Amino acid sequence: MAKGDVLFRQEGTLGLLDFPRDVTAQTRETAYSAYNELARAKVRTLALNFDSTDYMNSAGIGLVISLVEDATQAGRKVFAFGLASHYRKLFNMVGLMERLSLAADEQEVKTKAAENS
Amino acid sequence: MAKGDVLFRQEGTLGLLDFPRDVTAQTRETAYSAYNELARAKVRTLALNFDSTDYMNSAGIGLVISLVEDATQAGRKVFAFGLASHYRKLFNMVGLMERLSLAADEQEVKTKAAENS
Amino acid sequence: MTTAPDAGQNTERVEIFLPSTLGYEKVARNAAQAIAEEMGFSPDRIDDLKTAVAEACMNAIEHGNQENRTASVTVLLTAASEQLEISVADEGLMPMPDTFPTPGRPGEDNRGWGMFFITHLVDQVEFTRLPKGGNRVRMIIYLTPPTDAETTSTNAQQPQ
Amino acid sequence: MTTAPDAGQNTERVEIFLPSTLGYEKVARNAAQAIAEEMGFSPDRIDDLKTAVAEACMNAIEHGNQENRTASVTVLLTAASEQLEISVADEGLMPMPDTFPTPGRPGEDNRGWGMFFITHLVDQVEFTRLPKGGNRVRMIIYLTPPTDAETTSTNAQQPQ
Ligand SMILES: Nc1ncnc2c1ncn2[C@@H]1O[C@H](COP(=O)(O)OP(=O)(O)O)[C@@H](O)[C@H]1O
Ligand SMILES: Nc1ncnc2c1ncn2[C@@H]1O[C@H](COP(=O)(O)OP(=O)(O)O)[C@@H](O)[C@H]1O
Repeated sequence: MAKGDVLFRQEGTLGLLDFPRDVTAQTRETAYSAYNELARAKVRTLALNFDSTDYMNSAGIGLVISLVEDATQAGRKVFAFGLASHYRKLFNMVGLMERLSLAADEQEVKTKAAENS
Repeated sequence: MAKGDVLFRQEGTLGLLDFPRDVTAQTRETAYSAYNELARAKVRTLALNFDSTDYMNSAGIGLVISLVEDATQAGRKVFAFGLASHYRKLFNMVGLMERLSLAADEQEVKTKAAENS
Repeated sequence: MTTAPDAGQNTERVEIFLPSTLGYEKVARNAAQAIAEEMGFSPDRIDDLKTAVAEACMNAIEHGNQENRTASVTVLLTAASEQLEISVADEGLMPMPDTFPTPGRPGEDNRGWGMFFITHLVDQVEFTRLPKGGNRVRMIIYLTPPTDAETTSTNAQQPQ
Repeated sequence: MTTAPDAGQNTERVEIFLPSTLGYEKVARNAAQAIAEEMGFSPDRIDDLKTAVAEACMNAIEHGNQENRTASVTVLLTAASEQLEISVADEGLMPMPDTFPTPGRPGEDNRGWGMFFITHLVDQVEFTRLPKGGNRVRMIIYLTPPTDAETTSTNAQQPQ
């Protein structure tokens, strides 16, 4: 029972990952293929869009940690936006908040990415 | 297990009933006492505010029918606003849509009530 | 009470026992929502289903089980590839009538719309008085809904 | 399996049997939400509970029952005036370990945060290997939550 794919968009040196409604172990495959496309395109900023997400389990959060680790090691700056307050709390509990910056929305990410490009 | 009371507000000849999150048989008592206050104050327009409502069962809908019938018989014009699309559908199924007018929001009700005063 | 999976190869079954206390119909309503969302039903149809399930459970609690603390309501949710079936059974302390009254009882706060909603909001519905006692309402919604004509003319059945 | 109401005078009990298929943890999560809302828990605490319940059910499905179609997950929700207890039991095809590994397994998509969430998001939690086989996670949340100090230091218990 999977629920949607991760999609990617590129705008200059900014890469966006649009997460689906459910972020679980089943999200792994499309998350990595979308991320790999952005990595190949050598984006300098990675933005994780959780606007559509309303269910994230521990496997989904583990997946986000893996993506953020990879992006950080490759020298990318990572943003997240659209996170419901419960998931901000969980991200904080697992230490993700120290490895990414929250943005209010896509517009703010674009402004900040421009500073990083 | 009840969930909140019906509150009333009066603005000139407009009376508003603010419905709670759950509208069920348990809503009866506060709905009638709020309605009776407005009736005593001789309001000419009655507005049912469902902004906070996310659960309405058949008993709650029966209660709304009763209030609307009473108001109509007393010559009051009845509006409703804040209804989720599912409940607009149910109101339509039970014939309520022919006995009340939908308004977009409280502001629209006030404008229309002014025309009716 | 057995919990073996349904005989059908592609069906999954959830079994829920609710206390006969008003309010607990929401547990079944939320459970049905979770499964219907996983199956990919549209938000509108899920809202319809939630109302039908809540009304069937309320009736089981209030009428069939007379809100008796020792009676429970059994809800079976069976998901197949193309349909979701939900059956709600009570212990029949009050048997279901042979025919249901016209919806809306003026003078009694216009109660009596529950059965009307149940029969109009799902694709198929069947009311049964169980041989060993108890009433059961079986409701089915299809991922590909039948046409309107079929829905309104053939769905409602009185208890046999 | 009996469905008699709990011995306690002021408790209500819901019993749910889930198939061992990933995704069905959401049925228990939604059911817990319905009861917690009725009891008046705050939205934040309900979110915490939903995550804990979903993780416990996922573990029962994935680990305890090895996603085996013939095994089921039993979820008991017991509402008292001041607390909601939820127990999740599986059939123990894989027994729970004595100690849980450090959360987060790099190289394995950082899996392994489920137990961490369960122990940190509810007020009390107990892991038990049942004598007749099967693993059980019992979680309690209180309407009036204990202070932070109590919560973080005394809640986690390994299986006995
Ligand atoms: N599960 C049931 N067991 C016994 N009687 C039932 C059951 N469900 C419905 N009924 C009967 O059918 C009538 C109509 O039900 P319904 O349309 O849901 O309205 P209401 O519950 O408001 O009366 C009930 O008043 C009751 O007499
Ligand atoms: N119900 C269970 N039955 C058997 N083993 C379990 C159960 N719950 C947890 N475990 C064990 O504990 C480990 C950690 O669980 P968890 O923190 O939820 O992470 P994950 O499920 O991602 O591995 C699991 O990998 C499993 O070995």
